[in-house]
Amino acid sequence: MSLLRLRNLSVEFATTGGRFRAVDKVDLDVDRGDVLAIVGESGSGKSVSMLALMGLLPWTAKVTADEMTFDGHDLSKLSARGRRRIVGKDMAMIFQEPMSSLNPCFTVGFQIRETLRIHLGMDRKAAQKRAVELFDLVGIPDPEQRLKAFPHQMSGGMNQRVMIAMAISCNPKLLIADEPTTALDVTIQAQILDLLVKLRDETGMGLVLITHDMGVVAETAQRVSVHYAGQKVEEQPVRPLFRAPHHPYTSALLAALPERATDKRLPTIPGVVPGQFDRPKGCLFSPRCKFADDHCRKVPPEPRGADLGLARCHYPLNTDERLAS
Amino acid sequence: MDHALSEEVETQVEKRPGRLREFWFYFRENRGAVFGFWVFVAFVFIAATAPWIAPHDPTEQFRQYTLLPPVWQEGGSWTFPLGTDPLGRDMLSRLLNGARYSFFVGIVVVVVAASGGILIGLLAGFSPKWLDAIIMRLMDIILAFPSLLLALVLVAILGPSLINAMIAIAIVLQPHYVRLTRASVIGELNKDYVTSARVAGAGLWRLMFVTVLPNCLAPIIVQAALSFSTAILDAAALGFLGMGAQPPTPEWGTMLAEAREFILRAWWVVTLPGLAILITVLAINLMGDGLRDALDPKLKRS
Amino acid sequence: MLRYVLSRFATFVPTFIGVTLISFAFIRVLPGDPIIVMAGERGMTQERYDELVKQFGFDRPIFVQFWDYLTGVLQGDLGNSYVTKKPVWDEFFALFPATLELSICAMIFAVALGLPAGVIAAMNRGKFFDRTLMSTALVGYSMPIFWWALLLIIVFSGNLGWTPVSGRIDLLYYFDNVTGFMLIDSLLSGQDGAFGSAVRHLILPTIVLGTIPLAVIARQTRSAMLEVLGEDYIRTARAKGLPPGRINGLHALRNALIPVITVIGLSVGTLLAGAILTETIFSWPGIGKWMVDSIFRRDYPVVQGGLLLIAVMVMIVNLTVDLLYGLINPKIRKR
Amino acid sequence: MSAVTTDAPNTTRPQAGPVVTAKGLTRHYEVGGGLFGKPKTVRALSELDFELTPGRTLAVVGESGCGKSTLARVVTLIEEPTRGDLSIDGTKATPDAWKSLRSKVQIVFQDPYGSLNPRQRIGQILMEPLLINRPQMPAAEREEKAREMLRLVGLRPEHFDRYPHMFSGGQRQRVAIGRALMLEPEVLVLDEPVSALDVSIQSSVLNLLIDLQERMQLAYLFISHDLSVVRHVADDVTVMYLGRAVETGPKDMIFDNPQHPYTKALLSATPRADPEAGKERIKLQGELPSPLAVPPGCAFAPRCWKAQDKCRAARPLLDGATQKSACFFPEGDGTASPEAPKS
Repeated sequence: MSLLRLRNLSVEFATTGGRFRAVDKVDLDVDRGDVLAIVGESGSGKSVSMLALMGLLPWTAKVTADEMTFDGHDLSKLSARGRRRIVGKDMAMIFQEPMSSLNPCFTVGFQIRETLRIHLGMDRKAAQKRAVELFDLVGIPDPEQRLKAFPHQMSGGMNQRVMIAMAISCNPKLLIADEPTTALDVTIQAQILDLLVKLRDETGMGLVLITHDMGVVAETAQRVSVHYAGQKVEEQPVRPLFRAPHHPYTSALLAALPERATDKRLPTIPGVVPGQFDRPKGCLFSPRCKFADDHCRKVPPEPRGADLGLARCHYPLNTDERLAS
Repeated sequence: MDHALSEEVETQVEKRPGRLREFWFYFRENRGAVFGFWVFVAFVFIAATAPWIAPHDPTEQFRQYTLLPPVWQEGGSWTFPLGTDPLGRDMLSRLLNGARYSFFVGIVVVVVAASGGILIGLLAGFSPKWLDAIIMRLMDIILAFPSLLLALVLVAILGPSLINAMIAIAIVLQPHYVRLTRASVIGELNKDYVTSARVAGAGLWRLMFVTVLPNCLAPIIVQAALSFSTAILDAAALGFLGMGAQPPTPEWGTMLAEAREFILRAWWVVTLPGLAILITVLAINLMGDGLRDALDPKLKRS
Repeated sequence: MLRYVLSRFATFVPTFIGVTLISFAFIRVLPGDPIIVMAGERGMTQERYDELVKQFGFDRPIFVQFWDYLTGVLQGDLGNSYVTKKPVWDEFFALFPATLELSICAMIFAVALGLPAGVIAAMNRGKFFDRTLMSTALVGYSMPIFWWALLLIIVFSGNLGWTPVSGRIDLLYYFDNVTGFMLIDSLLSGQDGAFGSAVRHLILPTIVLGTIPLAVIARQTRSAMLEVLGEDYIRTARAKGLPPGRINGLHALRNALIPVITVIGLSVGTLLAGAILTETIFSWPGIGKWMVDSIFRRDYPVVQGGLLLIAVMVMIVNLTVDLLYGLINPKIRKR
Repeated sequence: MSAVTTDAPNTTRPQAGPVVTAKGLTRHYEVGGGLFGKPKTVRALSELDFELTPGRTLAVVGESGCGKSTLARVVTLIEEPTRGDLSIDGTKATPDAWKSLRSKVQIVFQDPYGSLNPRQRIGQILMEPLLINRPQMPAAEREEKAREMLRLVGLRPEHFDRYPHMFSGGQRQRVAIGRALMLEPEVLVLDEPVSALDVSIQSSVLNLLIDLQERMQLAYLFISHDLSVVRHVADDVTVMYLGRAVETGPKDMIFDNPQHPYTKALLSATPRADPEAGKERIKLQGELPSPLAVPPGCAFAPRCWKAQDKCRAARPLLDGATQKSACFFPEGDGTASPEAPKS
């Protein structure tokens, strides 16, 4: 039984122009020790599904799922209070903008001790001791002094380390990192990614990495779930995915990377991600897909078997290189 | 295909409504704002047509009918639907004509304060640090005086009249426009489209009025609505203190001042002018709130 | 932080000089001859006129006059009232406690009701409570307070007879002026019912004067809270599994207070403007009423001096608020 | 269309003299100060030399605070350099000459949302540079040119009267490129032109840029932090760290054989979209220093695994033939001290 199990998760937003489906029938499983990368471009709903899991969506969002279990708890049946006992403790999340994700009015020490006191009931002294340990663990030099600092007195990289320290403070079973390095410089990004993987190795927590950067995916993840326009279109272990993608979108996305180019002119994907008002009837990728035919445009495809990377496609690619496992 | 170098034409342009339609869409969502809008329209209509729709001349004194109560009260008469004041003048006619003065005050003050304030604010936003500092210090100095007090003193020196009251109120409101304009100019100046215009060679005047100013208008429009109502309130307050429009002008504040001594004897002479001020000001403020919601993208629902 | 304090003080000085210049210029530069005005309807002979011009120093160059005025101000000399012949400075500080007492009560009234109302409205955004509260606040914000005062007098003093119509205390009490604050002095006097009388006199003026600041604070608190509630760090706080009370009451409110403090500071100016109307209506013997009376009496030294001192008071309050702002905003405190 | 090869650009392209030459380009800012406390100097850009040649791309790479954006502002004549010479087309770019040089250098920004005036229609945006610089041109001709540009950057005629907010990020970037080309410049400064775009859109914008360069023989100054994009588009690369060039040279030499430790670290820190590459990463310690407090000696020394006392005392100068690097102990040099820490 997996740590996190999502079946048929959908999220709809009530907007002024009607209902907008940001996440569309997504299934996901994460185990302890897993590193799952969720990749997709803007509008793919990759963050929304995880925010829904954490209960962090605004009131305009409506979340539905056949199953949403975490560590044996059915999250959809849990009360707000019951969910709060899990969120921040067993299931933690860090975000893209470390500078604005910390409260500017409190010291980082206060913010990390607060988590420890609320979830673990530590007293001030124990919390302080643990906070120092945590800062050491995430590689913040001079922890006692840094705990007294305000977020605006530290760099983005340091603040992201603080966010990570806060997220792992209660030894979570699952850590969700939403574009954790997008706002950081390359050399700092490498440090943060190394830290996340190291912590996963040490604590055995599951790690969900939401990103748009295929390089980050290739170097960090074990398993990759590719999202497009709210749907999961493909899921494979990282090596076969890069070697033999089954969904035309994954394939096109990889081909469009400059570093995989064979020619000065890059292959492109025409068109844009469908928005609220121009959602196609059949396969969501069909208007941009070079393999699409009338069947694709009329009938929405269902996910194929695991041997075809669960690809939502009528005509999956690389069928002769089916996943062996 | 001869010209198009790049074949990947993204054909779709988002089907979003135009700016005005979008604005109206958001504005309409705020029911209070729409209500305020229609009340304001009625107010403007009354201001424009008061001499023709009022049953009597606002200054005509019907000596035999002093302090007549409104029609629904004992002793009321349809000749004077809202009663008469201590000098026997028709309340309804005076109230309708009062709208003209309030509207006049609001328009003139907003136009004078806004045009001056926007120009100075633009100048401050674009000028070198020292000039900017001088302008802003100057505005601080004006803001240090409570608005009504400054207006009162100005009027006391210039002599009590509606025109002088308007000048005084406009001077007092001006710094708000300066600050607002300067703040949004400085915000816009950091944006890349301004730099692009510079790289394209745009001169200072073009940058100020063509590139930057149109993008600063949203908060200024909201401020204009709010200062319209402030102007009406301040003018009425000056009138109430005897420093604004002078009797027998049927200005609402002045009417209140004249009626003060009858406060416990004839409720309508006190209540009605005040109610007129309140409703007008409230309608404009409602409209201002709606404008802000519709123009300020930060508060929009995504 | 020290640099912040110093830079705030540094802007105080030119503003002060500017304010002095303006209150000086109002009387001396704008059209209207104060001596003619002083003479009133009776008029005066040319000799008497020249004598007065010399006496007031109006024949000297204008900047010399300003310099004399500025140095006078710094020594607490604002000239004497034409009417009472007493120093303007003394009159101002004799009356100021009455205005201060009223303003403080009005501000407490406004903050005590406005802050919680704004927070609760923000937490119930779009619901019935929010709508009702914000509609009420908008009515309050649109209120012509001179009319509001009259309405309250009609109801509470006229119909119900609960509150007195004017003054600070019933005439039958008499005690020494110790602090100038009627609430404190009446307690110190130990006379039965004196305190109650003082309170009854204060209620209506406080409500009238506090109405607009109350509306402004409630609206500002709500919008500041709403803005803060959309920030990333509130999402972080929720992701930490904190209870909603802690998120709203600690994490959000602490940040929302920063703009609200600014607005409270700005409404001091509004408050003093409102005091002019309130004091006139309730015959409250404070500087607002004193100013209006002096304006009607064309008592120029009083108008000039009062204008200056009131502006300086506003500046001092703004400076205090700026410093307070620096204190509660760590981005300035810890730079 | 894809006849251009990246391997030997020198032989396939006509050799021409440089359009832009910069020598010792320096830009410092004074910040803070005011009434109390003395102002600090931000050394945003120090002593940079480079040339831009028609039909070629010079890429400038580096992390935040390395001076990339300042460089863009200096080259596009928005800011005057504190020291150093910048000449465009043989004319020295002093502020007096700015007006006449304006049309030679244009810029495309990173953020496609902030770089178009939201109150102007696409047509007005495209025509504005002509309106300002060629006021005598008849309106009809202006419009004709703008419409042609619309076609050239891959947009459709009906887009002419639309407002920017109706377009996607990629389309806006096309408009921004079109505006920059309206004056037929010789040099285009591209300040992170594809960083804000999704991968699938990024590739088509890059293609457009490559095509335009080929067709109009433009000189590109391509500023980016994304090494994989740089590797694709650049002919020459300059690596910057805290306002100074630490290494410069032809692209292939820089990528295949980096000399400066920072270049090496930067290359190894850039994630590669190949899970099977199995490469070793150089772990850089510490954070980027603030440009307000650039360390003495070699600015990279505090984070460098090879740094010795000499590095902290004196600043190494750019040195080398075609590939120049500013390091006392360049890579591949026998004198290298301790090995890079691998992770």
